[in-house]
Amino acid sequence: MCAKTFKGGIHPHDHKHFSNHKAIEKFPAPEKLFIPLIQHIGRPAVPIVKVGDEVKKGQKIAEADGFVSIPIHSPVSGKVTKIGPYPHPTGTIQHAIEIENDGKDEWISELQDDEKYYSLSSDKMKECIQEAGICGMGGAGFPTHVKLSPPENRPIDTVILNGVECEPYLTSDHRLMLEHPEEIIEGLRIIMKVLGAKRGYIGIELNKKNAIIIFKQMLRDHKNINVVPCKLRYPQGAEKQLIYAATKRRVPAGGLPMDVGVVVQNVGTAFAIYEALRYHKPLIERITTISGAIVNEPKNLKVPIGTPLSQLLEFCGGTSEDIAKIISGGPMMGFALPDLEAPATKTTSGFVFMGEKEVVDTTEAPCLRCGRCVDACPMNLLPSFIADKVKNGQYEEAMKLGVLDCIECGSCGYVCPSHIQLVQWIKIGKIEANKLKRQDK
Amino acid sequence: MKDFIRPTLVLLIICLIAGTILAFIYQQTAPLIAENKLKAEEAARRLVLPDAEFFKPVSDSSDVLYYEGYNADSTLVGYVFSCVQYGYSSDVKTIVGLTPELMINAITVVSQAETPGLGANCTRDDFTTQFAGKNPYNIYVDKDGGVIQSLTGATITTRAVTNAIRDTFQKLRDKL
Amino acid sequence: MSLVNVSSSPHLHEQVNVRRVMWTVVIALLPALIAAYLFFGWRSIWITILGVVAAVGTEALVQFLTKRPITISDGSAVVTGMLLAFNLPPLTPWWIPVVGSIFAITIGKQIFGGLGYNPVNPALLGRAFLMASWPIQMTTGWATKLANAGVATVSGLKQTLITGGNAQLQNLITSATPLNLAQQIRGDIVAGTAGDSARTIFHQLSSLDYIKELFWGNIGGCIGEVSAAALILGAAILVYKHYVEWRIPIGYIGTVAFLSWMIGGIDGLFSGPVLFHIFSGGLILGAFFMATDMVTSPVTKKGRLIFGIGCGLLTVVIRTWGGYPEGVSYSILIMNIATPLIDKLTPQKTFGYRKKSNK
Amino acid sequence: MLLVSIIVLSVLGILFGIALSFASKVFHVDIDPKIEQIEEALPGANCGACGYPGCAAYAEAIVVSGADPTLCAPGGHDVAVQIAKIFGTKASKKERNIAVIHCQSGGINNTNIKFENKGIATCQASILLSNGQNACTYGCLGYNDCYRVCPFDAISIDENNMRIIDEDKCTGCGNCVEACPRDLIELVPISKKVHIQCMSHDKGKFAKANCGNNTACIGCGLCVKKCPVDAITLENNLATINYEKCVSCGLCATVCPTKAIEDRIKIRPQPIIIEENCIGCTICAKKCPVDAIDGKVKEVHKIDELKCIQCGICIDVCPKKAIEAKS
Amino acid sequence: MKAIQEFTKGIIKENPVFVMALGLCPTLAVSTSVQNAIGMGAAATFVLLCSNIFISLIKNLIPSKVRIPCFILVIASFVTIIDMVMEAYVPPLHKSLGIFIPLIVVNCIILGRAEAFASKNGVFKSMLDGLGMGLGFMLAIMVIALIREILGVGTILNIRILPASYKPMIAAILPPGAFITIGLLMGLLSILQNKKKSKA
Amino acid sequence: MDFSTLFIIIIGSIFVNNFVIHRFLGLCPYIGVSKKMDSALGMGMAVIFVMTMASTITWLIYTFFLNEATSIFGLDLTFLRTITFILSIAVLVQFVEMVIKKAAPELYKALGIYLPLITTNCAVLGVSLLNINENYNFIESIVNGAAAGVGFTLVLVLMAGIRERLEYSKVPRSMKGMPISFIIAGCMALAFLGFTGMKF
Repeated sequence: MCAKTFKGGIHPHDHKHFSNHKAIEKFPAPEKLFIPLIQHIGRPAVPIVKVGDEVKKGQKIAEADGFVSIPIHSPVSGKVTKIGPYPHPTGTIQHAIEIENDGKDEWISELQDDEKYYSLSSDKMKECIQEAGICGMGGAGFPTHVKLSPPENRPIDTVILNGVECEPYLTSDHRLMLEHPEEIIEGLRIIMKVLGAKRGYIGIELNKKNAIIIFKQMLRDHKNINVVPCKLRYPQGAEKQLIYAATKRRVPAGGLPMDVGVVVQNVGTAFAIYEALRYHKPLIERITTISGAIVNEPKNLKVPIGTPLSQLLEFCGGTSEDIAKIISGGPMMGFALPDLEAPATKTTSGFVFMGEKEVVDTTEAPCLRCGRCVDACPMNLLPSFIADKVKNGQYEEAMKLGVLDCIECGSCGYVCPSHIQLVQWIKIGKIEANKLKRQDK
Repeated sequence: MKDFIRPTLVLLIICLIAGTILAFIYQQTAPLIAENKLKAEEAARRLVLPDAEFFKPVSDSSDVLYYEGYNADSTLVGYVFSCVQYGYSSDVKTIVGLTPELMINAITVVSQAETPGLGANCTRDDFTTQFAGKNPYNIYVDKDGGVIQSLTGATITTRAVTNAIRDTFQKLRDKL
Repeated sequence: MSLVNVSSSPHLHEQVNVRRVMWTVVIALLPALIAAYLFFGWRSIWITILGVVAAVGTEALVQFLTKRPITISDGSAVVTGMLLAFNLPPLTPWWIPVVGSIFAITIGKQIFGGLGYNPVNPALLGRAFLMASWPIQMTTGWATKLANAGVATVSGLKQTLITGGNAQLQNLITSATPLNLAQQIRGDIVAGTAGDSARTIFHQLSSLDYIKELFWGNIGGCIGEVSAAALILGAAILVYKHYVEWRIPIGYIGTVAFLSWMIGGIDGLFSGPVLFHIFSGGLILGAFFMATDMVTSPVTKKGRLIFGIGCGLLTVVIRTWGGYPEGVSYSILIMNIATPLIDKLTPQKTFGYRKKSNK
Repeated sequence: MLLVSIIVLSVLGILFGIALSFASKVFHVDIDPKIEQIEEALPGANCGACGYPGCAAYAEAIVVSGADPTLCAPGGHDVAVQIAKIFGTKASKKERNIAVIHCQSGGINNTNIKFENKGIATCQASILLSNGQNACTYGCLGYNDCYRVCPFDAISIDENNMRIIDEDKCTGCGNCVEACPRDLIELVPISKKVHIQCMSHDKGKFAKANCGNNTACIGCGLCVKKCPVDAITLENNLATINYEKCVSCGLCATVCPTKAIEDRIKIRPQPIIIEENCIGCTICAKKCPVDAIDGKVKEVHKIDELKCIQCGICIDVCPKKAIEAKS
Repeated sequence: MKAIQEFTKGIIKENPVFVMALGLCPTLAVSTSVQNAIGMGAAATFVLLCSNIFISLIKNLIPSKVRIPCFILVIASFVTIIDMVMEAYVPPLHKSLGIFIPLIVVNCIILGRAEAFASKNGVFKSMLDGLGMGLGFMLAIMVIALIREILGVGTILNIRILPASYKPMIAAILPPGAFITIGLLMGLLSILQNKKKSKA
Repeated sequence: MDFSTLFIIIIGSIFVNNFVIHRFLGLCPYIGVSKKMDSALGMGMAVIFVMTMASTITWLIYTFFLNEATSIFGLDLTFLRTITFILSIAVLVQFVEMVIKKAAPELYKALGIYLPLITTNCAVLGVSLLNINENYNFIESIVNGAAAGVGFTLVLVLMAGIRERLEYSKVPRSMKGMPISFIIAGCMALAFLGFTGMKF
């Protein structure tokens, strides 16, 4: 198999054996759900229900606020009990709608089966996707309909489905690809139709050989869609790196994939798009991996959005020892959470639990200037220099060194022998650099 | 116009005063300085040829300058010549005294800027005395198979001194 | 539930830290030390221990006096002490490594704020200081296992000397390191003051027999530079562990090889003894253990290559025209000083960077 | 000899004199007269000790980019004073501001925490991680960003890990105000001595529970009622002092149930009226916030020491300096 | 300020070398031996004294445009005088100080004092200032020379004080030794000052 | 023209006998203007320019006015060399500064602001005097002046690089600033010792 890849990057242990053989289980809707109003990039959705309102499953409970925003639907039927601040899986506090499940599981309107979905016009498709509240499900959560509406001067010829899942521990995309390959391919075809793209790729890392084989078989009839086996290297799943591996095109610094005629979507998104078009089902649940060495029964769960983490962990049999770290998302880019209150959202691909032994000592030693971070950086930046500038408040210098081009993949922090928290420094630098940018304008 | 005159005038006056004073002091010190120079050279010559009372410079067309040393009775007691060669990091200038038999009487290194503690040790007596009594025509450093013990760690300086003496002497020998 | 830890991503980390890197370097240096013991005897180990103890002691003392956390266990002082001792003649007086280590740690490192801030490699600075202060002690005291053999252990070379009957050259050989010998002979040949036997000897330097001896280390030289084989073994550990990246050593050795071949010979251009230059005079030690010192070498990829090439260039220049037979430590020192400049002049192109043309 | 040397030098002198005065005329460039003045004041040795390339460059840097005027090593203090004079002492009579930290909880060591912060130990960085490790999302994070940015060593950290601002050293530059990501630091006129030491907008119960010192403002409003000059308002569960109105009487501090108000005046001297000086203008009586002064017009007034809160307003307002503080 | 303070300030409090970092070139270049240091110190003090006096005398006559050239002229004259005098009367010293005697002209201390002090103050004060600064310079250069000569040669004023078995640290009299010595001395001085401050 | 002589002069002045760290000339700007790489470079360029100009002018003055053998007066006026050299350098610098300021303000911003600092840079006077001492001819003098300037620039820029890097390091408080700069200079001097004894 001739695997593709990019320059730089690292080789962390993938820890996927905990859950990559576990079939997706359906998680029963809990008694109370906390649905954050912001689960995507862009403006938060605006609630259209009041405390005390009865809602049905699939009912729209919050409206998109503008173009770069998506609506939110209720994953259960029940009663709105509160709208207020609540912990968010990004480690912050965000407004959320609290819904008490009445256990009836009543849809607002029963699901249809629209077999002629592919013959819809692309505008109609887009509208449908927008109404279903779909955003990128890989992690960042960019509203999908926005991605599917490139400006006219940016023709898209290629769509890449991201099934790389390079983050250690996470297996949700992997399971999805194994269990729903047809749906994913259909999703990809819809995306390609919407964008008018000629070519499609599905990028899958070599540690998911069974998925690669399945897709190769399924794609025999689709000449314009190819599987791109990718070398095991982190961050293979980062947009720009995946585009380079699949097409050898380089997304310009500060630019978007559409600048080189490419759109990248997560496989989960493709699946959600398919469901939205065929069954008119809004995005109210997703596949989430609960994993970690200390989790008694690591699982891949189909989780209603808004389910608190504590319930998910309970479902997985709790932990065998005290939790030392809770990570929402993968361990390379995910957020450490202070407690188990946060709910799963549309972008939560997994939760990882670590015990005392696995937690990395983060005491910083002085920088040795060894350059390992430079070698590892997939964006070819100088992380240690940027961190040094940020440390000393020289944000303009940091900008000159390209702090805003950082994709925060964490490769530099992973290899640093001095355990310098390069990513956190860079995050600070980004915030300050953006402030400066705004001032200049 | 006034802007031009005043600065110029002030500058001029100061220059005038300075010129006068300097020239005056120069006239006072110049002979002394010249005398010092002569004295220093004389002293160096005397050091390598102590028997001599006075020296007579001998120069010919081949532009090699050497001195003949005479004692009080005006008998020739030896010759003095100076030689120079680039050592490790500077020109090393040596003054050599010869007996009338054309053997080395004594040498002294008068100017050098070699590494302190290494090449600069060539001015020390324990180095220079070993030249006494040697035949300048074929002196070599021990590393080159000769008899001159080289300064520890400073073969290059030793070579500079030795080879300078040899080379210059070889040029001079026919005239003596 | 007890309080959980929260930190920024990434939450995984490679099994690497400063301590591990430094102690690996120490381990990688051990083969060379063993080789030194085999060729020079106990004295070389004794000198090394003195250097290490003095370096570690000084580091602890300075950190204690300046009320900073004492970090001797990270192994960096051990590395400094070892590298310094490795650059000394085996029979040097006992106080040389001690004074050198004290200087290296205080002036070379702690005064700049300790590990990570020193602009030049402390061990090399210590050596340059010793070289300037006690040149005699630093340039004498070579030892070989075969007493008084020096370079002459090579049978062919010995034969040349006997048949050549050149006593002065024999003298020279027994007291010098191979490079010293090469430089002096070459100087004489270029100046035209040496006889044919000198030429023969110079040619012998590139003979396979002699290179073999050089490679295994049966020659006179500093403690650590003696055995190229042992050094390469140690370097292999570092390369395997990814603690050393190829650009500096390869750039360095490659440049030395090319330039010494080009101008290091006596029969005109492109006649120099390449292997002789590579395996002698601590080039391997310098290229893999000292030039690659992380703190004092450039961070950018292009910069590292330039750094290596610069070291090589200076080494050959000093070996060919300079006052010292061996240019490795000075060339690395000089390039250390240029490191910030190199870093500044070789910015990296961000992935996907394009000139603002298509807008 | 004498003559020639004089001539040589004189010729040079004339030549250069003309050249220079000519050049200064022809190549004259207008510059800020202040720069010229400062350049004049500087020693002109162009030694570079200030870090600028020469005196002219330094002078320009002082005027244009506000460089520190005390950098001249050869000129020393005298020159610094001169430069200050050139700038004209803008010594306005406005009162000096100092920084006040509105939190009593010293951060990591004595506040309740939610989790162990293993990230970068600065305040700026810690709020990126789940909004900081304190249970109180308004309180001091305790990583001393303010301490590090203070250019005058005016902030110190005491044994309880509290940051203390040295009123003498603080110049009110505002660096710490900017550095604090929780906006806990405010510049306050130095005469104001009573401060609310809490910024929590949480409801009383939570505020108190989250606060490591149990000294959070619980929004009870007692201080608002007590304040004689209506300087305190209660907004969103938090009492705030309007420093323009505040007279630093310290009454609020006495009633605060959680000791969230700090009164920095430890001993308030009892004011007494010097009877010979009192002209009975009644100003003091009108101004007294607690009506502790009695007296008719043009008669000597009296202070009721039982009522008096020793706020000192009367001392300040008396036009005849007839009221003094008794220690 | 009292007259005595004008004199003493240059020696410690405003020491031209350690505190103001002026006149570094000759300080480092000739401090290889105490003898040289004394010679250079004396020469510089002489020039400083004379130029300070002279400039404070003529300060009102000089137009600002040619101020620097005039001062330099005055200083250069005195430097040339001391140069010739030294060559005439102490030739060995003159030889070992070499190029650094004419270079006194560009010693920042002298021009600096002329500009900063003599051109603004009276004759007497300027004289004291010049003398103080000169002595401060001499003191500094001597301290450095003392350290370098003892370590680098083992002697003081060519008198051996360390035992002959002492192997002189030659680096001390080479350029690196000069830089490191003055660096460490400055550091030491600032430690002392910090201590003094924290006590006060 | 003997190119190898010129080559040796160039290498000698840049590396082997570097003006700053071997001859101790121009230390004040070396320590003072080495905080930032940009200003170091500007300063260096200005020094190269002035040194070359000064070498030219002083050589002419010396040859045609002062040296007995070649002078138009036929008199030995060498004792005037210090005063004439420094005067012409000072005036030259001031003149050039004024011209650039008027004629090319952009250039002035980049380069000219460093000019006044150069008057008292002893490296400039030093190179003029050394040219005379070494008996360089006209071309050699100019080349030597330029090379010395390049050598100065080189170490200045290298120094600035290291100092920029060290700006936020954990250098002990008492060593910060000047003292550590001297230590760095010492390290550079030790490294540059590698060039000593270079022969071609």
